[in-house]
Amino acid sequence: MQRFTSALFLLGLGVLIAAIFRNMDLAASTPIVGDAINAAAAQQVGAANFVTSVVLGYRGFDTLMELTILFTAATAGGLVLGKPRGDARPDPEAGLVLRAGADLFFPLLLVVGLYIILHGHLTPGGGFQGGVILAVAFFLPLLARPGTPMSHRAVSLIEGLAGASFIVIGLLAMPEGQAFLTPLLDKGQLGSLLSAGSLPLLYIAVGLKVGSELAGLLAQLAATEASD
Amino acid sequence: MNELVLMVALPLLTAFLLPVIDRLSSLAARWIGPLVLLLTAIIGLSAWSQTGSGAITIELGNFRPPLGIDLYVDQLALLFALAVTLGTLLLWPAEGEQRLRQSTLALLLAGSGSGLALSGDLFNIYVLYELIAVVSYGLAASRGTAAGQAATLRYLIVSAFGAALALAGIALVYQATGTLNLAQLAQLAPTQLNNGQGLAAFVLMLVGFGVKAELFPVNTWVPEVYATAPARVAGLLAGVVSKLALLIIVRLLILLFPQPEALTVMLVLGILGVLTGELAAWRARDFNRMLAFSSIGQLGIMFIAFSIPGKAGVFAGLAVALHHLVVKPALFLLAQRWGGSLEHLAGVAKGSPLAAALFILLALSLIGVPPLPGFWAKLLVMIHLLEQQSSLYALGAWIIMAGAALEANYLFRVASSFYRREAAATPPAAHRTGDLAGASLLGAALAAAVFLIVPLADRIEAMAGQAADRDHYIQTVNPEPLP
Amino acid sequence: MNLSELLIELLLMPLVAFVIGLGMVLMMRKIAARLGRRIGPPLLQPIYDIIKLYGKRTQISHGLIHEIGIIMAVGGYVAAETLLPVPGMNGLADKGGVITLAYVMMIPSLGMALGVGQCANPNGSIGISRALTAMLAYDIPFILVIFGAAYVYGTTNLADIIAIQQQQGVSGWGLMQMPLLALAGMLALPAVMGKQPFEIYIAPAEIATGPMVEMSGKFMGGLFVMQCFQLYTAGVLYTTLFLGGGAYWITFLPKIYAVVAIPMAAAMLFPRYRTEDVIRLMWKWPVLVGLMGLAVAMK
Amino acid sequence: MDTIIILYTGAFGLIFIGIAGIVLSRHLVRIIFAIGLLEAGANLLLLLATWRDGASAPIIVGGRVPALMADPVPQALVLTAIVIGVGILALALSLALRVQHAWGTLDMRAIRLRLEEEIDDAAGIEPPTSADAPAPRPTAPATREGGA
Amino acid sequence: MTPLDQLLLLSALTVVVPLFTGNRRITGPLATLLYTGQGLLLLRMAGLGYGSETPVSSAVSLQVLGLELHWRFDALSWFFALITIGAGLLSSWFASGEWAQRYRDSGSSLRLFHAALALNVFTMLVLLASGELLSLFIGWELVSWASFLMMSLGSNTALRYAMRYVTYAFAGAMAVLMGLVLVYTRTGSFEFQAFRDAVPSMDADTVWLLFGLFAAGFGVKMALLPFHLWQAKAYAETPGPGAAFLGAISSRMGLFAMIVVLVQIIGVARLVELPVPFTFLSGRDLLAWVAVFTIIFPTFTALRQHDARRLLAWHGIGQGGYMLLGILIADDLGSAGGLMHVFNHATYQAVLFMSVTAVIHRTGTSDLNKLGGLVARMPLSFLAMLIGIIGLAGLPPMNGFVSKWLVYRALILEGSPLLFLGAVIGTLGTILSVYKLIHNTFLGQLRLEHVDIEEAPSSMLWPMMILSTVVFVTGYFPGLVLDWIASVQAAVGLPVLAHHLGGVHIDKGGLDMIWVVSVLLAGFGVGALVFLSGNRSKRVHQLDNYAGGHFLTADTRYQYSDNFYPGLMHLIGPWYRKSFRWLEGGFVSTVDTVSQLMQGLYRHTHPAFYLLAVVVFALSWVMGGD
Repeated sequence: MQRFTSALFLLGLGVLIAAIFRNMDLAASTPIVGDAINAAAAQQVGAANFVTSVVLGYRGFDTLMELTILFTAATAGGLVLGKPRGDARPDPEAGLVLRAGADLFFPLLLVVGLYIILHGHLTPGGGFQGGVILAVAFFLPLLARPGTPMSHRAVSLIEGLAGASFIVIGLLAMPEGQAFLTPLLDKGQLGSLLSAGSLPLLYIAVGLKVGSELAGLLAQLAATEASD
Repeated sequence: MNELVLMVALPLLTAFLLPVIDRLSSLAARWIGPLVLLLTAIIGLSAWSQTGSGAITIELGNFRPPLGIDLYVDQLALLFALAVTLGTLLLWPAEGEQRLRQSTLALLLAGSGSGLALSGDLFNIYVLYELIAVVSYGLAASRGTAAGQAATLRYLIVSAFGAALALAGIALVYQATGTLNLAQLAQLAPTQLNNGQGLAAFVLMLVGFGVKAELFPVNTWVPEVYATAPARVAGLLAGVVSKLALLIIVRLLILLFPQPEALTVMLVLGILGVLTGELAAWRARDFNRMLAFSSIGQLGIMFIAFSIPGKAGVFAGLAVALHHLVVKPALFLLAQRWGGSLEHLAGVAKGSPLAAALFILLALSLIGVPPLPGFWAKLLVMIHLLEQQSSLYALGAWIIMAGAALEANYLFRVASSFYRREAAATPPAAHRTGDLAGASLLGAALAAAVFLIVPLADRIEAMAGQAADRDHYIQTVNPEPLP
Repeated sequence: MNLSELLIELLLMPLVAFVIGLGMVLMMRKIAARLGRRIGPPLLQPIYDIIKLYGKRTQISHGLIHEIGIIMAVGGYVAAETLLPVPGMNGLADKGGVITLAYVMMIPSLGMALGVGQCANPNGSIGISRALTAMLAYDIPFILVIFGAAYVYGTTNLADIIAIQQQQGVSGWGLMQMPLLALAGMLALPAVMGKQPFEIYIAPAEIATGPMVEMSGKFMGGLFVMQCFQLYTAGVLYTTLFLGGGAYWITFLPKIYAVVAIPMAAAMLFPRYRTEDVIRLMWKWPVLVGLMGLAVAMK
Repeated sequence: MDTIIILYTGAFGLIFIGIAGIVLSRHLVRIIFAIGLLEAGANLLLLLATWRDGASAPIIVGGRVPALMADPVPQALVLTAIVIGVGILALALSLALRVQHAWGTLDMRAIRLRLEEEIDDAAGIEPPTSADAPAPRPTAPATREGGA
Repeated sequence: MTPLDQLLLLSALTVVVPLFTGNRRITGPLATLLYTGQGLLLLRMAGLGYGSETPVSSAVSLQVLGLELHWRFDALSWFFALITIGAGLLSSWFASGEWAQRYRDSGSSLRLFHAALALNVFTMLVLLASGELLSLFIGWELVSWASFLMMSLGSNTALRYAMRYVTYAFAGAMAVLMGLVLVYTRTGSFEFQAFRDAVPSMDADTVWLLFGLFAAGFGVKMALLPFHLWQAKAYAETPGPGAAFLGAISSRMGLFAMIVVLVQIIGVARLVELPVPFTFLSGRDLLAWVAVFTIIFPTFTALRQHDARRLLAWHGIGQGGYMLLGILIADDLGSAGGLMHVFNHATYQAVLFMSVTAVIHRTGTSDLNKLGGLVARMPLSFLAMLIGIIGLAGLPPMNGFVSKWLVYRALILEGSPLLFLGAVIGTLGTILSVYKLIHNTFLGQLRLEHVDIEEAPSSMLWPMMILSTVVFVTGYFPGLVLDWIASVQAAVGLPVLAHHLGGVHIDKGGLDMIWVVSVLLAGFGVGALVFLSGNRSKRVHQLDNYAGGHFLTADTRYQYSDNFYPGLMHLIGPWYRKSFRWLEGGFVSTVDTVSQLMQGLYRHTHPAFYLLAVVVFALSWVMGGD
């Protein structure tokens, strides 16, 4: 009965979506803000990748909050999952292929991740993407050798300090009367590695933060899964 | 004014560093959170007087809006930022072995709540809303019981569903206007959002953000979560977080969607909320769920009030919201020990007379007995509802009245059972000093408001006037004109 | 009228009432006897009875209230008589009126009730319960009738009522103006007088155990005196309301005796009513007739 | 123009499927994934909001500025939204994991009944009983002893 | 500081003082002293009562939300305040001596009792002083909750009924609030004058709505049918002197508000113009009939009570009907009767409650089946009760007769036979009922366990005697009260009653109580002479009783008290159907069912469903416009 009603409502929703779609004036949409940013970003922020300019510059506050969400999710997850039970029986160790692959991939992933982070202001990619790769790099050995504990201390330290440094960089501008999250340092040559002021630093913080959060979350889930 | 950013940044910074600090000194970790909140509250208070004459914007990253994100600081926003900070401080939800994580979440709540109140960018609001949602999931589940986690999960599903729809609504707005800055949107709204698409976007955002504002009927999570979460958390959610979500909706209404259709949707849902909430509360058999349903009813009143067009609606709604902001947390502080079945509360006044007296004071104000502040708020709502000369608004007024009568019945059924001569077999434990002190503080504030009602009303009216003034918002932010 | 004349009137009126009341008691007993094919008592029998009762040696008092009750029973009627105009004497008619009279008439009942209550005799209590119930029964039609009369005449002053009727001769009588109300009053009258067949409250058949057993000597005498007044009051009131009252004693006396005699004679043919039956009876016909009468009278 | 219609159809379709998945499923994990789908749809909608045919990525490579650049804002927004989605997904799964461990079920109906029972239990409320009440409905399978 | 401010200040002080003096013996006398002070301050404004002074306003006024609140005293307020303070004074005196000792020893808080009493007086004064609709409402609510506090000091039963009261009272208050907000939206002001000016231009529907809201809201406090269920038990279970106070004046606040709004502002003339659809009645008739049913039903409910306090409390409800009825007649006689009955009722009802409390104080019970024969033990209490019941029953020579006479007379003049009949039926029922009260308490058989009890202590007797004197004297010289009534009538805008010390003189049959009472007393004198002319009687012991020739031993219970009127009950018993209780129960169970449904709504298995549903509904509504 309930499903039937739901299906009826879905039908109605479908019709409504179609109506919204039909009424939308697709041509009318002009990215007024986007175009303005495209025009001004190179000079205002100095990053060749305008998306990065937006992510860390124009909408840096969003990014900070987003990091906070990840952090919150990890904290809340930790709260929910609690401490894994001590008497948990670890999963059997993985096979040779996985172990060898993990060993092989670990440095590779590390390097790729860092590269992506550091070039975030120049090319597609950035702290988030790189951070995920870093997380995988650290999580892979965990899959291969379930017994080895990941250093929670280290993870939480990185997590905390990386997040804090993002804020601190943002705050640094304030004593000079500037607003929070104002890009600092010299903008440099557009397109070079050391350009766009403090953006790369922020991206490093983001990368580390994302990497550690994800790794931590995955590890926690895995540990809980194993403990039952 | 830049330092107001610290109201957001400092709690977040502390939260990030809390695990590190705990490593160094657990005593410091225990105290730094409240201290930081106190500090931010002082920062906020010191800025208070400057916002009286007019609102201010803070252009984050020194980017002129609409390119960058701005914080819009008017008295309303600052008040709510202060409310969330002080509320968190008062209802500091950290206890037990997960103290550290709970403190972290509490700091995050204060920071993100302040941010939400101040933010002047549509997408940023979405992000902050999600942030506060995640914080509340964590806090709601923090008791660690399976029931709490199941309730949180059910909450999460509705909330995430709603948030995704709100995101779709934001996409529709962006499609129509190409900007996300609220001030610029306000400029463009009369031409570009005054159509079906705009209203569809509003509905999606209303429902999405309404989940946290306990909007009927996406509030089914409320009784479950309030019954299973720690009482202080429930107090925070009901008292503070719900108002923040409401604040967003009100901002959207004022700036983006002044169409009568939008108001009517809110009015109807508000009426249904009052009706269902108060009726369900009438039959509730445990303290927490009674408070939960009553909170649904009260939020319904706020929705009704805010659906009155113009400054009057903002004024009336704000009065109810602020009143509830004081009363509900205090009640939940009492629920900390009285959380169980109502039958167990018989004769409890003998053991804890102060708590019983507080409950009565709060209940009196909640149902709107003069001269307590709740009465003035209700009176305002009633006057403005009936001034609309529309039968739907009048219906709202009648429903509010009937709801209040029901509420009087069930609240005083409980209150009078406190004074029954024969006590229950298993009376609840006495309140802890902290809970009682917090509740007393709020109660004292309520009582003090009786004597300060005249200046308070003037302040709130000024605040409402400022908040309801679209042009003031646009001029203050002064978005860069774009082709 | 000066004060001394009024005071004399006030003294005279109860006295006259008492004498006429004695005659009525005598008449009642005569009628009852005649209906029972007996001769009945001699002319002065009521006076003998009173003297005998007051002179008895054994007089049991159950306390002060017992005595005060009897005093109230007599005193209430004494006061009532001053409110009831008779030919030549208006008394306090303009200061009380018919409503006051109706309420003053309840005081003797209350006094008797108090006195009997003090006796602590369960049968006494039962009797009072019956008496008060009966009062509730007959007072409803009675009050209806009073209302109707007062409304139609436009005054509650009994002297005025008489004057109005006297002006127009027999056709101006209440009986002619509002026959239905007069009929209702007539139906209720026997009950107001508390005589057969509405005298269950004194339980005459169970005299050995009834409430009267506590009333010895002058207590009984007091009740006897009260009975005289009771008959007189009911008769005069009805006459005043419906039969044109009296301008002269010559016409007045026959009227009031007839008012008492006719319904009583008819009523004696009926067996005694139980309390419930009194209510049922009184609330049915007299009330119905009275309401109809009111409707007619008020148009 | 056709491309954009197809793309929009995809976005709305994802939203629709997501919603359908949420309301028609009873298994929590499915619902959680359906929410992911819905978010993907919403993200796509956001991306499409100012989509222009033929615009290039808003990156200056080697100092060459493209003639028509895509709007960088939605891209940044979507990036944020995705990360948010991940965070919520992770938390949802953690919760589901705990619930599954505690009660041995992820069926919405069973969870609802069990939840109510536990709340009443914790509050000390006797379940309402009546002589003519229907037979008790089957509750969630008992897992307290057989969970591990 | 006007005299009004001084009065209110002193009254507030009276609330505070008991909180400090606490449970000590001094609290009662101190409070009594303070009430005396209030009384003196009130007398400073006596010009109001005699119509020689313009209304006294308070120096305090507030401006909240752009609404002005101010307070003032006029003749109407003064008259009610006089009763209030008088009742407070005597109740507190009554509660000062031995009663306080006993109350304290039973573990109750004397501090709370006196504070609650003073709070009641204070809030009532605030209500009476209200100068516009908003302060009227505020005062109204304060009074409601103050009396709730007083009621909840009693037993569990009292608490339960106080709870019921809260429900009714608050629902009523909401109705009133709705009404005054409606007025505000029509007139833009809460001032009485603005409302009065706007009434002529309002259409019939609006006036009906306002009439209904105000009558229902204020009617709750007056316990008008069908909102009367809460009152009797709540008042009855309130601690003795508190019950006397509440019974005397508390409900009358509803009448006060009704006079202000329905008579003074809307005006009875306007109510007469409101037709009740499908009938030939008007709005005023409707309310008058409600008043008459309020007289009849509660009176006959009282007849069935076997607890003295409940019996009195039920009568209190019934007597309220006379007041309303009288005021609704709205001519000089009727309204004077209604207003005077407020005063009279307060006096005799307080006496009766005090007398019953004295009995409880000595015997420990107010159950009429467990009392009897106390007249010889507590003669003065008996006298007080006797005077009280004569007043309550409305028989001469007590003051209750005068006010009822005025009402009856007005009804005859107006020509409303059925209303008149209803009022009389109520009076007759009252006589039956009060006789039962006095018989079962003071007359009949003395119980063995009560053989040794003594007269009530002097702290109780004094207030009773004073009040009894007032009941008698104002019956003898009703002009004393009618002076005040006339100024009240002038203040309210009703026709003013021409009166003299003994009553009223009208061509068509007036009333002069001085003569009536004098001849009554003379009649009693004659009766006494007649009685004393007989042979000396012999006083027997109270326990020396025979029935049917058998000696009735004192240890055999033969007191005839339960089911005192079997004949009557045999007939009308089946008419007691508890219809109102049934009505209330039906309403409650409807709410319960709906509430259950609502809870079910919130217990949905899949909450996301609602989200979908509301999105679909809302979207289709807003899109439907295009």
